[in-house]
Amino acid sequence: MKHHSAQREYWRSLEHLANTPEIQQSASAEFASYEPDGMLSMSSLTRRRFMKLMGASMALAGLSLNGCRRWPEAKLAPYTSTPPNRIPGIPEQYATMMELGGVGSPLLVTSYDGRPIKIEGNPTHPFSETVKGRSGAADAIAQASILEMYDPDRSKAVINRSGGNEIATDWDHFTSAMSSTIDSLTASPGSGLAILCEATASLTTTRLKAALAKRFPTAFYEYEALSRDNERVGIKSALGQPARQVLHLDKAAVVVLLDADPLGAHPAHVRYAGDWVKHRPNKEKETSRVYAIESAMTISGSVADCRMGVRPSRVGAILSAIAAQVGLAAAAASLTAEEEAFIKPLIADLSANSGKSLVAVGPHHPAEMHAMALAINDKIGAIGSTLTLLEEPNADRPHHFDSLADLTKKLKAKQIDTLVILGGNPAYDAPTDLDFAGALKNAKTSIHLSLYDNETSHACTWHVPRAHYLEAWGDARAWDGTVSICQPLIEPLYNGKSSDQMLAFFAGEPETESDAIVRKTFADIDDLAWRRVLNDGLVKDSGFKKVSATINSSAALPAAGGQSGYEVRFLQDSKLYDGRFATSGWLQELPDPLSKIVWDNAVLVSPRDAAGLGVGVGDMLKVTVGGASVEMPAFVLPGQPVGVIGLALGYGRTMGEHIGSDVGVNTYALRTTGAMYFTSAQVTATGAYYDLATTQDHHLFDQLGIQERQARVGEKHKSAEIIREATAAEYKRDPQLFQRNEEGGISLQLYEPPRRFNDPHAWGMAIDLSRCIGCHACVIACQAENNVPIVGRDNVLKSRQMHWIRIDRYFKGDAEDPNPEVVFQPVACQQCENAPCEEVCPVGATTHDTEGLNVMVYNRCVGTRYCSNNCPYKVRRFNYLDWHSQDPRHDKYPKPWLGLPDTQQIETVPMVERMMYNPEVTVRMRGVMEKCTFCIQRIHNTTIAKRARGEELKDGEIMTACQQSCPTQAIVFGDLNDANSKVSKWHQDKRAYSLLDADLNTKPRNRYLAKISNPNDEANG
Amino acid sequence: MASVPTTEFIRIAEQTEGDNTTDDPRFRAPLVTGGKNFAAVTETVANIAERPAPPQAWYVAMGVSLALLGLLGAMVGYLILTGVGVWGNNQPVGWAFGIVNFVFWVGIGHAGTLISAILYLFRQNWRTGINRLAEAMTIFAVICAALFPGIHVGRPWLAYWLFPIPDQMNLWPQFRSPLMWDVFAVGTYATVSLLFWYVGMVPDIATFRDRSKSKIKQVVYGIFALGWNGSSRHWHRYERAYLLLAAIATPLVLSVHSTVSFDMAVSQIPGWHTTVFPPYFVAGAIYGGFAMVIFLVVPARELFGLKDIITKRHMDNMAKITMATSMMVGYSYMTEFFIAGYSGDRNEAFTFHNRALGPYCWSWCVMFFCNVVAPQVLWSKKCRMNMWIMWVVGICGNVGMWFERFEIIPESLTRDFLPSSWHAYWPTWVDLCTLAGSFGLFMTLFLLFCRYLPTVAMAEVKTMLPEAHAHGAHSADEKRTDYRPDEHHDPDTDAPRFANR
Amino acid sequence: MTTDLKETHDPHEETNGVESTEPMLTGLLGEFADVTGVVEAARKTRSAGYKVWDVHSPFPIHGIDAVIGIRPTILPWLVLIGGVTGASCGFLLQWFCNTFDYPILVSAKPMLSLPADVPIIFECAVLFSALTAVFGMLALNRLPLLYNPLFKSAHFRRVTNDRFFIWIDASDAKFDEKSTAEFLSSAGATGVERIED
Amino acid sequence: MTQEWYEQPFVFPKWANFLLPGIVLAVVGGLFYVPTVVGLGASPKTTAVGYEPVQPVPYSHALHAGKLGIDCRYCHTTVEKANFASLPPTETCMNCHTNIRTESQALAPVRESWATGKPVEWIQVHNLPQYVYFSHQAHVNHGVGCIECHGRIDQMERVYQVKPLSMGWCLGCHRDPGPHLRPKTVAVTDMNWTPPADPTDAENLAEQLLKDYSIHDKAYMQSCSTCHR
Repeated sequence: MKHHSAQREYWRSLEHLANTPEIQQSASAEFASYEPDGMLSMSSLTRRRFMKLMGASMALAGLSLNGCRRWPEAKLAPYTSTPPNRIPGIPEQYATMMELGGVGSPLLVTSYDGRPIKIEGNPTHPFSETVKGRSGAADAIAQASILEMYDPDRSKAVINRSGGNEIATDWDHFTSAMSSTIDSLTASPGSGLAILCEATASLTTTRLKAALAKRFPTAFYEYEALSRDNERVGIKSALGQPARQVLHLDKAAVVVLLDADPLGAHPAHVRYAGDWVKHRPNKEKETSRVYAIESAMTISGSVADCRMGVRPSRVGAILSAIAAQVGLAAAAASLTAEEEAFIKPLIADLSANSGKSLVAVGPHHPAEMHAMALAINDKIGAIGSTLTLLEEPNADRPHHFDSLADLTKKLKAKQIDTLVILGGNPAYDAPTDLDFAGALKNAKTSIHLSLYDNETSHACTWHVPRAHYLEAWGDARAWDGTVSICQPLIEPLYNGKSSDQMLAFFAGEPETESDAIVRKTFADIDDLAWRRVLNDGLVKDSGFKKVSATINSSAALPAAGGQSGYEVRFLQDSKLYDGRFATSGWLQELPDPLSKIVWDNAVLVSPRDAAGLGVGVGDMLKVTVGGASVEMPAFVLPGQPVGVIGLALGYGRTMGEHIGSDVGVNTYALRTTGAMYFTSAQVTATGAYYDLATTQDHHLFDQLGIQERQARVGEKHKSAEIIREATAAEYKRDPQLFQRNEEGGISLQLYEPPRRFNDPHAWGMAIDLSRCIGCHACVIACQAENNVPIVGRDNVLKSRQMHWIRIDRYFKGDAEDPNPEVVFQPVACQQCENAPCEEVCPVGATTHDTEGLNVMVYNRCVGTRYCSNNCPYKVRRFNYLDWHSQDPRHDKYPKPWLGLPDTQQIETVPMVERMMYNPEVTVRMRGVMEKCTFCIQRIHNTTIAKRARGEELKDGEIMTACQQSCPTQAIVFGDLNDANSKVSKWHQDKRAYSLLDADLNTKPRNRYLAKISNPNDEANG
Repeated sequence: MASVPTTEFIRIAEQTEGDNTTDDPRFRAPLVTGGKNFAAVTETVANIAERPAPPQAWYVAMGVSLALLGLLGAMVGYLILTGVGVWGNNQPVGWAFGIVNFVFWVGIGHAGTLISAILYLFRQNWRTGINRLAEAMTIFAVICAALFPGIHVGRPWLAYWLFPIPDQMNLWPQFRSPLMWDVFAVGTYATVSLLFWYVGMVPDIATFRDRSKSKIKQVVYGIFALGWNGSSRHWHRYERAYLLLAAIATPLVLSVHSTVSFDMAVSQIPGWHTTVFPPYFVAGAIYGGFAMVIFLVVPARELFGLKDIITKRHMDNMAKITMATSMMVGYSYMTEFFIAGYSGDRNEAFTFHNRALGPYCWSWCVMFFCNVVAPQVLWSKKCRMNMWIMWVVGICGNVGMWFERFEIIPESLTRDFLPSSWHAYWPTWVDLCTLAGSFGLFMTLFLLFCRYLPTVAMAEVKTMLPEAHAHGAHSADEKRTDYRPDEHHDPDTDAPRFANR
Repeated sequence: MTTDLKETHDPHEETNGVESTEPMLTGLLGEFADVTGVVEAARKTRSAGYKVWDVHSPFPIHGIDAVIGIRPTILPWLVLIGGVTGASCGFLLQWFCNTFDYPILVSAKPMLSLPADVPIIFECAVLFSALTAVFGMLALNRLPLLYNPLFKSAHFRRVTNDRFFIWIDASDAKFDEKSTAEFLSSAGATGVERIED
Repeated sequence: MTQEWYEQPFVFPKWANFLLPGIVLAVVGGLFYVPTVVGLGASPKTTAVGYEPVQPVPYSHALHAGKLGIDCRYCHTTVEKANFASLPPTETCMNCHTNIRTESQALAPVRESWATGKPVEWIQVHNLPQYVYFSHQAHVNHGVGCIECHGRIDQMERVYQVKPLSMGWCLGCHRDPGPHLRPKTVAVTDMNWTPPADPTDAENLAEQLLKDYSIHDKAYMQSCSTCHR
């Protein structure tokens, strides 16, 4: 295909890319006439898409005027010839993979008529499956990447900045411009071509690098702002060869985490969460015990059974103390009384469970510690049982940080005149002392391939739009090395090129299209097998080899750092990762699991330090590290270690486009090669105030309120009105524990509703509080599935966020407790049988159906909001403004819409954004109430199809979006009529309880399973 | 003997310089002072409409009111074109200023019907001085109230779905919802109040008709007077109809605010779900209503020279009712707190604890001071006789009652069952301007009424005059302080009234 | 109206049409200065045996009904009927909408939730009876009646202010312009006026 | 009293007595008349029924479906497996028209589309609001004939809308599906099938079919979620 034709054909899907002639023909047929921006003109969509896309809003027009308006004349454009096995309107799913930080997460993408609309985990892949072959989990970031693909802010043209001024041009001009460069490179091989890429394990990339190196000498560099290379180097030093360790939390009865966050921040955290939960309360296994010693509040720490917050500089000491006590020749560091008290039972548990236990150290700690951790694991017999060592890809590559430092040095020395940067954003996230952006100017030609025209692009002479991973072929490897092919779902929306295409171009490869390039890498796979690979989304048995080598246990640690003053700890952001996802509205508005902050980062300080500094939430703090300093609002986070302040990286982008620019504060400003993860800092209050937007505990938190909240949530590990829980020991002692209410009696109701909603099914849900780790994957899943809009910071401050499912996070324990217990409680509509919302709706816009769903009929809603007032769970969401057409960044004083209200979205939401809407769900307009529907569209589409084929519905065939995305399967949905369905079993479980039902007799169809934790009383003091 | 009571009465009037508030059992206290006769009463009242130009103050007030009315229009336009999001409402607090103002205005609208209906049934003759003003106030307040439910919904252009109109969707309203009860209660109340007001006004419009010199006035008043000619037969049925209306309106006026209170009482939210609401709301409404009447009447009688018809005695009685109802309201507050504590329901108890001591305690204090503390000054007759103090108490009553609704509606919503969803509520500038604007609407209507319609029920007042009944049979009435001629029996034929002979 | 008038006839029955065009005498109007006067005169008129006559006053003179002999009105019965009709309409409406025509499942409540229907039943009862009371009264009074020969009299304009009138209709059997005029003045009328139509 | 009391007063003309009753009558009449007119005017029966846009190609269902008796599903292939009935790709037309009427002027757009690959842009006739999720497969597989919603397509030269497709109309069937069903033995596309003439037979058949197709009960059929999401 020639480029310009590729440009013009914009609307494609898998078969089209197969390049078979009839597809070619059909494709060009259907789309020949389209301009790249044709997506914005209605004619560029077929009638069905067109109607589906704007349908909701369009048609609301119909109803709002009571059907007295004939819809505008609508065109239907059929295929000229239908692609094989394509039924228009029936969604298709393709397996693909998203690579982040050199590790791929396996995905399954749902596509409607060539429009990818939803991302899920690949259920056939061991690193995302939660129910084999049925549902795969993907984390929030991976699921949100669909929004990134459609983002209208993505760069659409090649930009030439050489010569100071910006010239927008295209790939052809770029290639021709480059030819001279390439000639000079071939002419004088020494004249320095350098490639800086993101971490990747892609075989294709490796192949192309080799090819490129063959063509002319090229220096390759790799940089990740959040690198795990400390671990890599440490293991290498202990093992003699670099290796990657795979944890088996499902086999570990005792897990000791030293600043490690396998459930939250690990590349394989989806799999790890799934493993961890296998060892949580259930029939088969004893509940495991997780010890967390950490210098920040992490997801793993918040679900750990015993937790101790310490300064980062203390972790080393504690590690060596553990080493010494398990019998390694390590210098036993002196511990504080608290630390001693915490270690003692820990050691006891370790020795009691040798072979069934595991020690893990966070990636930001020095290599030596990882070496020592490995030695300990060896000692306690973890290796081979709870921990496997695998080969590392590109074994010889240097540490990311060294690599970048080296590159900068060379740039400053003018040894590089052509630098190609594939992705990444070093100008933004490189350590400040390197001044990478400055050094970049020394390169004669610098090319940045990137999704966005960002900070680095502006520092380069060329910017080339990058193809999103859903737009171009590629390959990547999961944490265990299993190879997957990244299948595109659609032709590049904005003429982007993949990094492989860029490399191939410089390597002078014959192939220019990404599919050909990738296929060449796997030339040894025949076409049939290839189809199989594409179908399964992985290449069987392609994982890394196991390594078995003797571990050198004589690791010594550097002296522990300073004990006084504040220590700053740089954190991987739970949503923006290293800042590259700052352009995603969904992620910006996704609450942080623990702080619940949206659209901002903050200085996380412990309550005690906050008292010391005399600040509260929102008071500005000045944090100074070395010469540099930033001013940020404080957030008082219970459980934050005393003396440690947490700073999330990834905010304060200056060129994050409309969504990402000027959100929060850029903390990279404090990050230097000397202190990439933690260092000592000065903190002072400036006296200024900034209103932090959080989705919970915002405003109004007077002493009275706090006391009441704590009273309702209950004491540590004790049941209370809202949260029922017990320790494993208690629960063993008294299994009936949760069948009784607080007063110890069994609550009975006077009024029995006259109707059971169970015909032909009785839909129900159950959520296990012991399983939920608060990762928020379900929130994004719901957002994508149900066309949930974002509202922007200003409106979150007004508490108008629209998420249909929220995760309530409660800290238990008194205010002074340095290690409070954390409880996560996902709350979506409880689908009450005796629903308080329904009886108060004057127009019957929310009613019950015969299967027990509390249905919300958007097109009947006039918006009295009475239902929301009367909902004790406050799960209903109201469209106070037309969120879809609202600017999430500035909407303090919305502009009046002159025209029929229901035309607002049609005329103001870019078509490309509407392409992402799920056609099976009505897009809500201004002024209507909405809420969780148990994904009624999934229920109905499945049941209708089943009935049409006359098949029986099997348990688990229908999954709600939240359930599907949950890595720990904390959410179960199904038919309560079927006594053997999982949900029925959970409803009957002795831990099951209904939220607020005892008080209000709402008879929710959703039940919670009480939380069981397994604390060690000694350790918790 | 005929002349004795008359001279007696005039002497009292002179002695007490128009203070007719004494309750001296020996004498009847006149309800019209200044020795006015029929013609004088007509003159006094008709003068307001007939004088070439109203007082300066009227123009000033009208200017301000029209400005506010314009503001209201702008705010409503902005709201409808943009979305309810321009208000401060949020996730837990679905109802705020919109409904607060609605309940506030409906409450105001209670005094009118109360005075014209309940006091009529109780034979409180002093009502005749003020009932017309109060009824007018009722109508206008209900108009203001009706505005808010309409605009507070998310899609106002569909608000008509709350009426049972057949449509192609075969859908009907859902009558279990208290909002539907509201639609009917408020609708009925508006209609009945309007009829009551108009029917009462017909004879007086006839008076205007017969006195007016300009042709337009004669035609316009003539049409609205319906050709009233004072026939005794007409008067007979007229009084019957009036009595029946009063009998019907009395339960109605009690039901309306009970129904409004159901909006909260029927729901589940702690602080809303309260059985004491209906009586509590009604007491509050009457209190607020009288406060508003005082607030309006004090300047009105000054401006339009109605002092002899809306006399000190009227003010005195109103002050007493205001104080009584304010104490009922105070009692309701206490009851709420007691029940909350006594119920042992954590959520309920916290809500009230939070109300008095939580983040919104300031508004609770304003409410409590204005509704319970301030009216206590009316124990002293000096204060009741001091129109400035009365006026200030009237203002307090309005402010207090507004804050009561604010306390009940948004404040309860800010903190319900799950602490995770607690959130503060703050109004936006649009909220505030809309509230101000609603006063503009109210005052505009009221000022127009004062200028062009009979502000006092002349015919009824005339029946209060001693010469309003045939001589020869006062003996029974001598000791009465207030009396109604219609309690006579026919002097000669001692047959009961309406007997067929 | 018929039940309403046994002994005396309503003079306006004859005058409220527009049939006659050329001026003809419709009756005599006697003006009185005060209540006592008019009541006494009314007594005399009645005992004098006039049947088609009426008293006009700025406000209801109490006892005058008995003096003239007006029988109680049937209005209350009409209002009762109105109220009952309203109540039943209120109930039927709700039953039809939520129980019969489109029974939608609402929070496990019975399709016919009587307690919830009470408020609207009540309000409808009130509304209907109020409307009946007002419009019933107007109908029985034959109002609105914008044209009325009485309005031709300048004196009569004070009937809404401070004067009282006795009207004796020409259709009365005993009516004779001369003697009736004398009778009125002898009864104490400050002035007698002949009203033509 | 002042002089003006003895001026000649204003008196309404006699006809004025009919003024107010007249107005009252007019208002009451209007209360019934206006809504009726508006209601009828706005009803889909008026706005939707009979909608018959001119199509780019004068394709005659009367000819193809009627005379030639081509089954609906030959072109609308997805009705039984998908929620909506797809339009035939140009390919389908060309299957025959590569050798039949290859010169016909009427078919020019089709041939052009086949040549250029540009789809023929048909104009939609039957159109539902987008918050209504009508599923062809749910109906077609349970004995609801095409004719029920589309009328005698096989007699239409140009397709037009026969039924109002309003919510009230949908509910009509959903509340009493029986009479609108046909036995499995009869093709849903059969335009000529009519239920038995004898009412009792028809009733029995309806009963039988409701069982055969296990049609949901009324409560389910008219609950909001059946059509809205």
